[in-house]
Amino acid sequence: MFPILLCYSLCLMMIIAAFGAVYVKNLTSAVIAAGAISLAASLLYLLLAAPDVAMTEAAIGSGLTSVVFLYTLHLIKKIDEGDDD
Amino acid sequence: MIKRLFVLLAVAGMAVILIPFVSGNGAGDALNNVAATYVEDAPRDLGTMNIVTAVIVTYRGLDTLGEVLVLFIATAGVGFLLKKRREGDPVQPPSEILSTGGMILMPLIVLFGIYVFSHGHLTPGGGFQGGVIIATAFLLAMLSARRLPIYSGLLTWIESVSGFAYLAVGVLGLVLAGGFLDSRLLPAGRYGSLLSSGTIPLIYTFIGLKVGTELVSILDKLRSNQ
Amino acid sequence: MVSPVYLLVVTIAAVFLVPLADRIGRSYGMSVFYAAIAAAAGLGLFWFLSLRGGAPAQNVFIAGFTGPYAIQLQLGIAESFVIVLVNTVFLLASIVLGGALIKEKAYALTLMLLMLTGINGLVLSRDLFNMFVFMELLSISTYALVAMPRNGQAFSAGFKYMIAGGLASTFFLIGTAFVYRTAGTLHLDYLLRSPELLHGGVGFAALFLVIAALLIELKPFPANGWALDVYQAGHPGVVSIITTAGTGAVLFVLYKLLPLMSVRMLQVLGGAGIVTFVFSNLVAIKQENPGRLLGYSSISQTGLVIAGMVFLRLFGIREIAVYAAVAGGLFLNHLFVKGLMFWLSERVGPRPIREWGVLAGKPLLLFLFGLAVVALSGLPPFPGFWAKWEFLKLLAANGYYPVLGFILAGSLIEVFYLFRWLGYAAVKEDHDTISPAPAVTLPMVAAAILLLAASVFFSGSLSVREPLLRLIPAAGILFYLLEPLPGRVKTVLALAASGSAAVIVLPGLSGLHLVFGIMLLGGSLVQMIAGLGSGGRRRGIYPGMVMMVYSFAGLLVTETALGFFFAWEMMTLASYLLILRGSRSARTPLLYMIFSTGGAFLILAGLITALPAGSLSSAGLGDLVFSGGTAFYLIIAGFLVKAGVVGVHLWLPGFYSEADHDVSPILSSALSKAAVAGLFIFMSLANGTVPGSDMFSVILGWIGGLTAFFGTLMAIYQEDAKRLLAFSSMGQMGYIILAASLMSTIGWTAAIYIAVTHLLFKGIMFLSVGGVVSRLNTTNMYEMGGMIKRMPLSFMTFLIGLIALSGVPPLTGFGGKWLLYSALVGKGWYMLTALALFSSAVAFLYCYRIIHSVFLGQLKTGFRAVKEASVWYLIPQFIFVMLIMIFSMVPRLLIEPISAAVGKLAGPDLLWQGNTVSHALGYWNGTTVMMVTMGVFMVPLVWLLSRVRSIQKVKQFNIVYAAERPDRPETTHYAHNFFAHYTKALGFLSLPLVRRFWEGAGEWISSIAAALRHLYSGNGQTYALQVMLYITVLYLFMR
Amino acid sequence: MIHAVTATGIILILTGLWCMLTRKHIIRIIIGFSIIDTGIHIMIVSTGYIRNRTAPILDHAVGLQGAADKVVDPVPSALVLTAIVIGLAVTALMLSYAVKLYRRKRTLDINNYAELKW
Repeated sequence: MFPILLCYSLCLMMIIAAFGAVYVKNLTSAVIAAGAISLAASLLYLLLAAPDVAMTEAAIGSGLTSVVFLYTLHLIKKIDEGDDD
Repeated sequence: MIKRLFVLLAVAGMAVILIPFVSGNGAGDALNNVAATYVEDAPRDLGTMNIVTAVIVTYRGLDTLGEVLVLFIATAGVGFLLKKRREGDPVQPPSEILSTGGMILMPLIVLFGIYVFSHGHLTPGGGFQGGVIIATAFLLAMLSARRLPIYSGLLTWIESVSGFAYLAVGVLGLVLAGGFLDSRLLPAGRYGSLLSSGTIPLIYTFIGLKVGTELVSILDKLRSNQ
Repeated sequence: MVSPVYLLVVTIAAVFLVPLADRIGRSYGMSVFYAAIAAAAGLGLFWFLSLRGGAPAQNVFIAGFTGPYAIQLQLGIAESFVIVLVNTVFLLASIVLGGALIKEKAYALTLMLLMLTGINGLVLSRDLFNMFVFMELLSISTYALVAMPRNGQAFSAGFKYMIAGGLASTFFLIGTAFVYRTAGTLHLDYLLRSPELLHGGVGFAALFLVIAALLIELKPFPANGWALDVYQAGHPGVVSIITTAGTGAVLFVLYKLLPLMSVRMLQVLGGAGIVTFVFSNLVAIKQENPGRLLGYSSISQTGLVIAGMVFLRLFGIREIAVYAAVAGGLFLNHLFVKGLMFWLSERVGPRPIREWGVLAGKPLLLFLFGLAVVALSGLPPFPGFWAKWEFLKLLAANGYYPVLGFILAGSLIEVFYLFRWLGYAAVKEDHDTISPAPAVTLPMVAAAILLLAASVFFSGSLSVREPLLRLIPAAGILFYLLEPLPGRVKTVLALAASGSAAVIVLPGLSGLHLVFGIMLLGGSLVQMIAGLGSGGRRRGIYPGMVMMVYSFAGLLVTETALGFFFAWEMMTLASYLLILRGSRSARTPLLYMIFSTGGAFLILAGLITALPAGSLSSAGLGDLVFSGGTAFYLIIAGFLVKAGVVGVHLWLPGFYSEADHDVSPILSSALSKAAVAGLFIFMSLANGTVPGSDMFSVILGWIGGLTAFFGTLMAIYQEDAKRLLAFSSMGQMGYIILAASLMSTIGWTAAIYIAVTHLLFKGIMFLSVGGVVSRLNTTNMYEMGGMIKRMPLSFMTFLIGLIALSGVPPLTGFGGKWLLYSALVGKGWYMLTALALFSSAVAFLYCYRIIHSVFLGQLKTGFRAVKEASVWYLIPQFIFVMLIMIFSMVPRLLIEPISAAVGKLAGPDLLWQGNTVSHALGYWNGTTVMMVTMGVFMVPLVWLLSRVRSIQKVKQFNIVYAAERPDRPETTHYAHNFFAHYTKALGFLSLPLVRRFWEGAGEWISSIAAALRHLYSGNGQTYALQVMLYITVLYLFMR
Repeated sequence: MIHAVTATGIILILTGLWCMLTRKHIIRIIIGFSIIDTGIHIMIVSTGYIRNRTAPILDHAVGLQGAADKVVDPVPSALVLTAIVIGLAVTALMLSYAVKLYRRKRTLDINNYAELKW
């Protein structure tokens, strides 16, 4: 029973996070929301008996991708400040 | 506004196309022939405990080679698009705690990464996951260090040599064993031990090194493009 | 054989080596790069040759497992064909890119190599998901390389590409996963064992997504905006790879998946291909940017290749050879041509197509460009021609006539914008120079040579009995290579080449073919002598000229439908080259090309419709089946367009008048007879088998009569001497068609008789006027006058030509008219008889005018010193005069062989209608009539000539414009607007209704194109939206 | 349960598409893509799932005997792994493009990048 409940709540969470990523004003928050979807997804993969995918999704989908996004946002801010070549 | 309507129409169209997949899924209660064969044969033929690894490295090895190359494209593409930062740009000094913590944590994380890719045939995880973990360690170091010199020359070397080694193992498989990327080049070994499963740990090590260095250089390029 | 794995290994190894080698030195990195690509191309060639030599196909399983468990690479003949092509063009493109790559970091080189890996992997792989991975390799490396020019346009184009490509990958991935879910395997051959799994429910949706993703990668209209931006903004070298090698790989994947698709899917996919072909060509006519125009053209070609293979599959064809002949030929054509054109655009630099006149001074580049345009338009001898023929034939055989119509319509639009572009390049000379760049020129030359080699390869379908047909393009190329020689030497060589063709061909002909052979070949040969009268290099004349003469020979010699069409198209092309060189504006050649191609397409449609069922090989002309009627009418309509009958004569005045002065006579007198020859060849082939032939002959008669009338009428209003003669030719063609329409032995005899005499007198008149014009450097009649004094010999020959034309006794014209009128009356066509008589009367007006304005009247001050026309102009005229005299005195010499030929053709009575020939030809004694009339004519002539030098006194105030000074001095000349008075009576008939109709049609098409191009808003999101809506619509159609 | 997971994947894909088609900011469009990616991954993993089975790792708990009746399908997992890595590559490249575009025009509104058209 518990895994099923967890599964449903993860699904719900992901959908909410997705809407957040689309509509939240702040871009950084959007990136974090998108990362949260991946994180929830990686938990879901554990439930679906796919630990390899879970690991990869956590490391790449939520971790690295978010970092790359945040770096980019940081870069853009730098360009705005005129620290540009 | 009219555009919104079209967008709605397009998304609805996609929904119409995708919805059959909901009902068409999950009804299966047995593995299909291909999957069942993998599960039954892989331990015997290849000596892997982790069937996913067997599929990735051996049965569908060409996909994985392609995947490594796609990541290589990402490195090359990012490098192609973004220019390097000028030397000697000031970087904001991070806080003391972060830098100390980062320096202590980094080797531990690297070690964990190595563990993950070298045990890919036994436990969940493998070259890609391990590589990412190593990259994370460097990321932490980048964040925490005042300036961590990333030797792009060294990165290129590791990247290229490990990639080349992967390919060489593959070709050796073609020459000496059953086919390109055949992991039975080395004996399957004792089931469940670290040094088993033919060349799978070797390949995963090369992949791990390659993926790790690739990701580090992507991050480095994004970071230092200022 | 080498395992196909090594194809991938070579480039992947280079991917890893290049960064290392590059650290040592730039040149090392470049060397590894080129070595790897060359090795890949070499491997491809090696495989292709050994597989063609009978080596078995190779199947390699990754990791040594078999069956559906491991990924399989397959290397069969089809794979090796695609691999050798794409790798070769990739190698050439990377040579073009060399200069740009050397400035980039090693990343660019690795990206290129990865792109090639993706391409080769896509071709070899038999596993659906593996194809996805290679597709990603291809597309992601392309995304990055699009940014190569590093300007804002390239960046935004690249990003738009990523959005659309990302969508395609998404669909492909979902589809693949669910194919596995449904069928339990990803291996194509195992999927094929139960394709029905993929025809319903989830399986269908999964397969649909895969197909849709592939289609999006192939840029279907209208979901392709991003691609156009990429074509416009990307580096031409990179773009050429995307559109040739990249597209080729994806097309091949689609080919591999064809057997999985249901009939419905195939139908919709084929439709999507056709829509793309037609509409992309349509939008292309509004483009100014070469990259974007080539983009539209590439997309349209891709659409055609898709349609080609999909319809073949739909027709249940399984032989690889047929796919190679149709889709392979179209693709190969596209591959080399687009490569060549994109590289040329790199060479020309960022100029709109209107400014491509920079090529006019560069013979090699212009030749390459011309070659590309011709090949892309599907003209012979290039592979596109053979492929289109095969494809259209199969469409017709399966009853897909609407599709056939759409393809021909699209091709016609394609011909329009390509030849317009060629016109800009060839005619409008622009003195800007472009710097030499051997690194770009060399690959272009290589591509051209490969294209020509492929043409030889594909022309294998021409039967060996007709080696002459192969000589047509060969002769053209030979004379192109001889271009540096002096003009006179080339004339002699051309005479020798054409003469030997005549000597070889004529003895083998008989009957009508012989008559037409003597007319076309002999007529051209005699008139070519005039070429000796002009000095200089005379670039661009002889390739076309010799090709034209050889095509005449080919037309008469060939026994197959394909051979006939081949020669016909080669003739069109050759004559286009001649007018392109001579014309002052780009408009005339373009008009000619459009109408000729339109006519040729009608013929093509007719021929393939008439092909006997089940004939895959080339069918003989005698085997054609005309019992349906439609095919015959289409063919005849095509010849009528080529003859320039009223309504489709728009191209005619410029074409017959604007070429060089020694070329116009050949076009107007000899080439015009090719249409007549075609008309007769097919009318005799269809003799007695066409239903409803009464109606047909009445309609044809009226077309001929009206053409005679309007051609003559329009001739009288011309100010330009050569244009006047051109319209006069149109009128004469009308008589020929009118006579031919009678469908009786006497009618046909009359028609051919008129054709022969027209050849003679129009040759004389054009050469005579050409001689005058070449001395005076003007063609306006009101600027001439009094030439009788300076050029008496030209005058004499002209006068004889004129008398022959006007149809009065004693010269040959009379015989033709006499035969025609008696046949018309005999048939009871009184209205048409009246029309023809009236036209003859009107013809006197222009005859009078031209002789009056050019030769009689006052000699202009500026022209007091001009000399008689060159002797080389006079020699052919005298030969023709002699012939006219002989035929006038002994008409039997001409009439007997003709009526014998016509009689032999169909017995004494033609079967068309059973009209008995009741006219004996005996009671016209040509000799007597000649002698009598000569006497009547010669006396006043001698008197006139003796008086011509005496000065005529004119009263002091005998000038018209006494009080005012006219704006344009020429309006004061008596010869200007000579027949202004007749405008009130007849002018309404010459109102440019026809021109307005065609211009209106053109504007209508152009405005559709202008509206359609606004689909492409430039916004990446809109493009993505279009992609999604397109897929939705596709889904609804396919379901 | 598995239907709900697949449906969630589809909803994520549709949400991502909506995001990609309606948001003007380029970074947001790329976020849309990464949502689509996650949705696809969920869908694919769900195709391999079989109720009450365990991960395809044949340790001592599963054993080799009759393993095929105890584990889920390993192939979708393998496919998703590849897809995830490819997704990262695409995202990184898209973001590099975004940086380049921003450097050109100091804006990331996609409507400002329509200079090529027709």
